[in-house]
Amino acid sequence: MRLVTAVVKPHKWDEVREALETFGVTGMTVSEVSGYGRQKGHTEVYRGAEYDVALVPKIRLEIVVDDADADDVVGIIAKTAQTGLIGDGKVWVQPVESVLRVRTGERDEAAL
Amino acid sequence: MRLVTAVVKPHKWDEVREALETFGVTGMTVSEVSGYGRQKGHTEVYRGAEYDVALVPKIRLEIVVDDADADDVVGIIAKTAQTGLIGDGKVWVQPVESVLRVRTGERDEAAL
Amino acid sequence: MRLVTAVVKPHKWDEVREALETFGVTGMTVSEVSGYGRQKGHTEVYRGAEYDVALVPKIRLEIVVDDADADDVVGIIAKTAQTGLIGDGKVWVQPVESVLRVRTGERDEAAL
Amino acid sequence: MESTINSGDTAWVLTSAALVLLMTPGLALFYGGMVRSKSVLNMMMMSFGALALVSVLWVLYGYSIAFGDDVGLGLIGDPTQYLGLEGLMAEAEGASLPPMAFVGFQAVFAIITVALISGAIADRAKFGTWLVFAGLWATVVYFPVAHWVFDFSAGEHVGGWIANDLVAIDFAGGTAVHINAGAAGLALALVLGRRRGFGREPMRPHNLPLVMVGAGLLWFGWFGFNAGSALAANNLAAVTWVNTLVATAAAVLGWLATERVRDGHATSLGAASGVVAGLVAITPACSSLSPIGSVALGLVAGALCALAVGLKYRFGYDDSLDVVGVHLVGGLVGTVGIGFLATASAPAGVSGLFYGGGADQLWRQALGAFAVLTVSFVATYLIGTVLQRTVGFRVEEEDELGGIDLSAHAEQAYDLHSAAGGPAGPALEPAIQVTAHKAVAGVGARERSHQEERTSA
Amino acid sequence: MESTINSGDTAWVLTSAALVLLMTPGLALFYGGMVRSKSVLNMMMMSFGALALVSVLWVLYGYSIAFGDDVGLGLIGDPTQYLGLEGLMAEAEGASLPPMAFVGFQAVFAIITVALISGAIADRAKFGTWLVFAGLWATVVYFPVAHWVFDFSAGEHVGGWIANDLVAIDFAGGTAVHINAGAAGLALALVLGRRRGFGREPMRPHNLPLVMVGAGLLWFGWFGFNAGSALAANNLAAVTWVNTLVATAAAVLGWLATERVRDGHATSLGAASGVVAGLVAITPACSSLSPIGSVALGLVAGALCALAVGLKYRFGYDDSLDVVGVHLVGGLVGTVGIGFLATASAPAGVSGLFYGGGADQLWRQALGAFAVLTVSFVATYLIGTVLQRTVGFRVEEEDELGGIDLSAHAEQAYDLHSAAGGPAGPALEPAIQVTAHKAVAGVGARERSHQEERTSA
Amino acid sequence: MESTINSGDTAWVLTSAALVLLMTPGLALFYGGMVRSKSVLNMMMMSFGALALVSVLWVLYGYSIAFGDDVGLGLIGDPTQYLGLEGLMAEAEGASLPPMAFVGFQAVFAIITVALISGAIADRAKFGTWLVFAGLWATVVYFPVAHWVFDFSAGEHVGGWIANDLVAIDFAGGTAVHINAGAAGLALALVLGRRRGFGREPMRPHNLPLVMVGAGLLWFGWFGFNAGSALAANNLAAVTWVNTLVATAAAVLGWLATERVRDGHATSLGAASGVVAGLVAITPACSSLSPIGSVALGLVAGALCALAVGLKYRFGYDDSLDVVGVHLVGGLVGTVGIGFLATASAPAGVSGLFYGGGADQLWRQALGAFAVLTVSFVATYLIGTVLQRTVGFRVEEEDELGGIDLSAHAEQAYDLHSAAGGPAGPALEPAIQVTAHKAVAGVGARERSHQEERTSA
Ligand SMILES: Nc1ncnc2c1ncn2[C@@H]1O[C@H](COP(=O)(O)OP(=O)(O)O)[C@@H](O)[C@H]1O
Ligand SMILES: Nc1ncnc2c1ncn2[C@@H]1O[C@H](COP(=O)(O)OP(=O)(O)O)[C@@H](O)[C@H]1O
Ligand SMILES: Nc1ncnc2c1ncn2[C@@H]1O[C@H](COP(=O)(O)OP(=O)(O)O)[C@@H](O)[C@H]1O
Repeated sequence: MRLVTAVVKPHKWDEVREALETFGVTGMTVSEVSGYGRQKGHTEVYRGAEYDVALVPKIRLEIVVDDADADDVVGIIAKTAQTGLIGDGKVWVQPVESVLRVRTGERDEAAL
Repeated sequence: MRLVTAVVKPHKWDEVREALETFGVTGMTVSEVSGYGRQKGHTEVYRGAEYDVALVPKIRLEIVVDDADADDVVGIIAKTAQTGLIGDGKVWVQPVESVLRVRTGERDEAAL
Repeated sequence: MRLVTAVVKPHKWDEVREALETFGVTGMTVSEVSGYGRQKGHTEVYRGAEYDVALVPKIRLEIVVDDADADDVVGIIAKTAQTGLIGDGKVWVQPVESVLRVRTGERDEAAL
Repeated sequence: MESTINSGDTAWVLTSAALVLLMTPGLALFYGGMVRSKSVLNMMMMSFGALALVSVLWVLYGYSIAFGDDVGLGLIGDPTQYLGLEGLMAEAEGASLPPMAFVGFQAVFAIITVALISGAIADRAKFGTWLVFAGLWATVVYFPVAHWVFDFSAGEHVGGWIANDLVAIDFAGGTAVHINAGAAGLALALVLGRRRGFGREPMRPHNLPLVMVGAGLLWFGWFGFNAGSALAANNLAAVTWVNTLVATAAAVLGWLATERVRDGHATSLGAASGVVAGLVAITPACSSLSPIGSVALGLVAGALCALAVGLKYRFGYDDSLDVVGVHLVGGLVGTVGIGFLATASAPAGVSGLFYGGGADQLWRQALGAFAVLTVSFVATYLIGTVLQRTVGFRVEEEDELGGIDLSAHAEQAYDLHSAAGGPAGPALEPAIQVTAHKAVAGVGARERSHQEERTSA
Repeated sequence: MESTINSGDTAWVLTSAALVLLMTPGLALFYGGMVRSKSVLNMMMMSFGALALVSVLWVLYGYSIAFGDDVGLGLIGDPTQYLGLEGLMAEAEGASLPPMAFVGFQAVFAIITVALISGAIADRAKFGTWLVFAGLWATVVYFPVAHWVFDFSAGEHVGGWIANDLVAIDFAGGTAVHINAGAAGLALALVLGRRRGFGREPMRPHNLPLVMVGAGLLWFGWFGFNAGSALAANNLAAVTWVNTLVATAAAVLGWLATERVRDGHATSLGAASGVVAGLVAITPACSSLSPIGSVALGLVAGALCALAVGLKYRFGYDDSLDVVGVHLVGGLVGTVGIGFLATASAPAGVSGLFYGGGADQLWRQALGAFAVLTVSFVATYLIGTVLQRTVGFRVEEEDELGGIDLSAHAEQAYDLHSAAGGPAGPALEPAIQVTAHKAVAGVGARERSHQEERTSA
Repeated sequence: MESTINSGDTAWVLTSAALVLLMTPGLALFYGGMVRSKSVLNMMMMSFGALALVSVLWVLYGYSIAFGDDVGLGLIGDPTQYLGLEGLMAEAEGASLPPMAFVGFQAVFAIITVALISGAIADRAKFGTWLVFAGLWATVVYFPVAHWVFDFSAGEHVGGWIANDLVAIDFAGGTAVHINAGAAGLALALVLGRRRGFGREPMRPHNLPLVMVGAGLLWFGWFGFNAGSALAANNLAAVTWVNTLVATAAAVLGWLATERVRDGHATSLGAASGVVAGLVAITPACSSLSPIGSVALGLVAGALCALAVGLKYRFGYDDSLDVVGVHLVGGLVGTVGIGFLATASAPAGVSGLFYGGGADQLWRQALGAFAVLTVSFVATYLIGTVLQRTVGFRVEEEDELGGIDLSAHAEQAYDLHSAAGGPAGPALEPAIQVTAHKAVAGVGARERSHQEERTSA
């Protein structure tokens, strides 16, 4: 199995989720993160002092998938999360040795 | 070494932590995440419009462990986090190449 | 490529970021997490009842890097995040199979 | 000249004026809690901006337009009569109230009426244009309409047509304030169009306790609004006080019951909205109803407004915070309701249809309501359209999506994390860096809060 | 009939009534901030619900039971005497206050007394049953007890036994309001049982600034509560005003000092609680103590209440927000404290034990306190038990764990993330979808907010 | 003796006193929202602590020092004259106000002046030392200065030098309250030094809606502060009421315009700050200006204060929440501005430089302002330094970094997560465990909230 981790723009998350659902991904774990990269944050002004906020909000998805599906999942995310503007995010894939569904104790492919 | 990542129900986290502590796990990193899966969220009503909230709150644990302990740790989580109801969560295991304790510079097994 | 995950003290994050930037790391993903370990939390008092708060706030960095840079990145974090006090945090390294930049579709090294 | 000032009446009117002033910050909270966390500051700033601007206009010419001698047909007061209010600093011969007490009391009515409108255009109005609109609208719509409704003829002084010619009952502003603001809100919502995601994304209130604080302060301040409109601490004030309490209470019950039946749950947003709906409805009517009549009016207003807030989804106008559903509908229920529920035993001494008074009062009420509604809607639509076509009223799409607080005010409402915060709240705070202190240097205006650079590498 | 209304007194009573009305939203914040974020809305709704319901009952028959002519033994007023309050819209012959000013002022006392009880049963009461309880309790307990304590005989009118026969001093409601609500809170906490996790999980206040706002508004409103109870803007009102200030200040010091010694830290929750403890204690006593006596009473009340809030852990009843520790204990300290600290130089003109007055006043105070405590506890326990056994009072375990805001009101208090929020607050907002707009269609009641499906696949 | 109490005046003064009392919790919110989330409770506690302590001192000897017969040179009243205030519980012969109404009204002025100072030393003052400072400062600085400015000679009674000898106009406390607190804030900021990270980290307000609530409550309360200072419900009170409204409104416009030009954005923090700047400036001047003069004063005050808040970065003192920039500068603008803008047609009947009155009033104003500024700065610097050198005033570095809420009060402001919270807010709550219930056992003081153990394994 593979773990696909994707960091995307917040307003794209819903589209990504829908596309993955259509493809057949039944679950994922989502968190709110801050991205640091080429895309700069914004400037805030307080009483004449200016602050550069370096971080931009992102959504991070973790999806454990069958080895066979990994490429498709990456492809789907790449397509739906793209706006063409800086800061669209990254997707990376890592090996997973085993997975377990807590409710049933099922393992690996059966656990997805 | 292995990285065990577990996504569990929030009210189970305390029990899981205690069981892991008893087993001898001395540290872990915990975060609040949102789960998307078979378990559905809830419905909120505002001024006559109904909203389906698709996500459910979960706790995510990251525990770096010795290779030898990985199975036991997964087993403990599987047992203590189980309620038998949909949404109990997932546990997955991944390889880790090296670990470092920042305070001392100790490496790998010594760093846990 | 490698994924370097570091859990550090919140007030060290800025220093770590600067050092990594100087070294040439152009991006990372940051999140707020809670650490459980040797470092204990604090005690709060309410109306004569005392509560032990077991968790301490930490910052978690995820940085995908070239294989060649992994050791240097770990070293830089180890140096800048260190205070010598309990709770300085952990850094671990894992293999990554592929990376993708969503904006351009670039892959692997080119995507960093 | 010996002073004829009644200290008790003066104390009550000054207290009431302070209470009504508090309603505008209260409204800012009520509205602010209802929007998403990315636009709460802008929402509050629309209220505070109106407060600041309208106060100054009131001094300059606003009071004169509203309460100056009529310059013809009961439509408008002489705008130059009290310019700057210099002449009102001394007591008036034989008056029991200092002139400035009345000036202050009426000022806060003008302020909140303008602020009310902002709820219809949450998240998407340019702040500068809003201020321009606020000034124009106060001048062209509110000041004249206040003249119609609140300026009673007395002695040599000739007032407005609704108060004196039509003789519709509007004790504290069901027409001049609520129908007026509600109709303007509808017009402006149409001019500015729907928010991105309207009807698709939920746009839930980001802070319901804030909404509840706001509702509580509004209720508190409204006692000044209604009972203060007696302009004396007398029996009339006491009756209107009690009616204001019980109609509002009944409206909360009415709204919650409607929700319970329709949706299965009574919500806190519903309770807060019911408070406002009840207060709106009883505003014109508090002098002419009995307590039981007030309960009836409140129940009806609560239920009808609870139903009315859903209309925007059916008709597709984005009246974001339900200015139409609550203020226009509630104002109509109250103003027209007098025609049915007024009882001669109440201080106003008029009988409505249900109390054997026939339809006489009813048509006066309906006509007054209709006149204000129409004029306000048309004038607002025109003003709004002109502003939209010239300086622009609606913000850029990216600013709306990224959050108007950031784009318009370079601020964010909350930063709830601290470098060594709680168990669950660590922080990224140090990631923000102070790059320059321009405070004293003052390098002039800049527009740098771009969320995204437009280059694709 | 010429009007004998005193405008100054009327202004003060109407102002005071508005201040007391504000206390209920203030209490909603005070309580709401103290619970966990998953039940803040329900906590606030218990206050707003009581506000709405009791207001309406007051108009219908509540005022009559409390202030109607006694129907026997000083226990209860004639419930039909002022039905609907129609007859009180006109001035009374020779009276200096409009009847409705008194009606309104007393209405808000009834409201807040009921709302106070809710603190004892945070997080776990069915909202519908709470409303039924609020109505029953007001009718069966509060209205009669208000008759006992607040209804003074005058001319033909015969009032209640504590005010007229026992002649215990309770200026603004130490017995009728605080001991009454405190004893009821204890009874209800016993009936509903402990929250899941009580004494094991911390259940910390989720928003202490909100608690402080609430405490501030309560203090502000309490000047109406106490000084307004003079029912005139006179010397008595001024003395009670100052005593209300200084006793409260001293109670804050007493509470903080106790915490500092016992726990090592003076907390903000302690300061807010000290405010309320001091206000409760001075409520019955503000007319009979000197400022120095008020300081002494405040210090004792602050310290004793700070100790008393720990009792629930020792005895195992879950008085969630310390209605017993603050209102019952504080009410007893104030009511009985009069017997010790009353000084003849204060407006009430009575000497307590420490001022050479012997034990005469002391036993009257103790008896009055005891009577109200006992009756309230027993009656509340009965009402609560009957409701629990019939319609059910406590929510389901899963609803309690999942959060009563969601299960009872289908809402969550906060949504502090925005689609393009701050550096630390991005968002999952779009994950929520609007599936249907039932507003107008109105498909009837439904219960769909299940957190978990009960099927194990 | 027949009562000569004027009920209307009494009602207004008691109402005003309650309004001013509310300003201190309002200030707590205003300040509390501006600090980071790790020190909001401490910030609020400084206000509540001052409220509690100064109230008690006022009863003991504070009122006597301020309003006792002068013991020489107009510098200080007899501290023993009204010890405990026992003698003021009865009406005074021929007086239209109850003595206690004045006592209470002046008490809340003392309280807020002390509380204002705390904004200069946010995030870093030991709470115990703050309380000691508050007591000393009130005694040594405020009570005497109040005597100078507010104690008018009458009959046998001899008052303070600024009011009676210099005859500077300070209607409601531009010198005694704002310049006084502002100069003290500057001194204390210098004594305590800069916060870690000052000028490098942003230290943004953590909760701007809270700041706005605070600003709203301050504005509301300030009507009591200014118009209540007429000590009667008369024409003077009404004029000051209107001036208080419009100067503040103009200051908001002035501040926002300055920001817009300088930074490109008008911020909500600017609006809230503009409210306070305007209120501060109009405080001394509200009786001597026309409404148009008030607008002018407000515009100037708003713009100047907006510029002044940047000075701390230039000169390097950490006046954390801009007590200097807003209260000292605003107080100077108002106090000295009278010398220019006073118009004889206003109630005070004095003409300033611009109204043909020459420089006579101007130098009196300047001298009064200068005297208070100097005395306050020097005395505060001394008191602060002594405290810092003896008991210590500044907290340990680690406590400051870790958050003073936790180290000083063992509390955190927010816990916004709930075990089954929202889509984005799950929870780590159960990770917190109740280890012991020391409430009743009471094992004495302990200091266990170490954030980090000092051993490196
Ligand atoms: N090396 C990296 N490791 C982990 N996350 C990264 C890395 N580089 C970028 N990211 C994440 O990807 C997001 C987008 O990157 P950015 O450089 O801003 O734009 P783009 O990917 O379009 O060039 C960042 O905000 C960050 O969250
Ligand atoms: N493929 C996946 N990858 C990562 N996390 C997953 C995946 N599937 C489910 N999860 C996580 O596990 C949680 C429980 O899954 P769910 O399908 O609701 O119940 P169950 O595991 O009992 O069948 C989800 O809320 C989500 O956080
Ligand atoms: N086995 C582990 N797996 C994952 N994270 C860990 C592990 N042990 C510790 N951590 C993280 O590292 C942080 C510091 O660990 P701690 O034991 O407190 O101090 P130190 O590393 O200095 O010995 C913890 O707060 C936790 O976030």
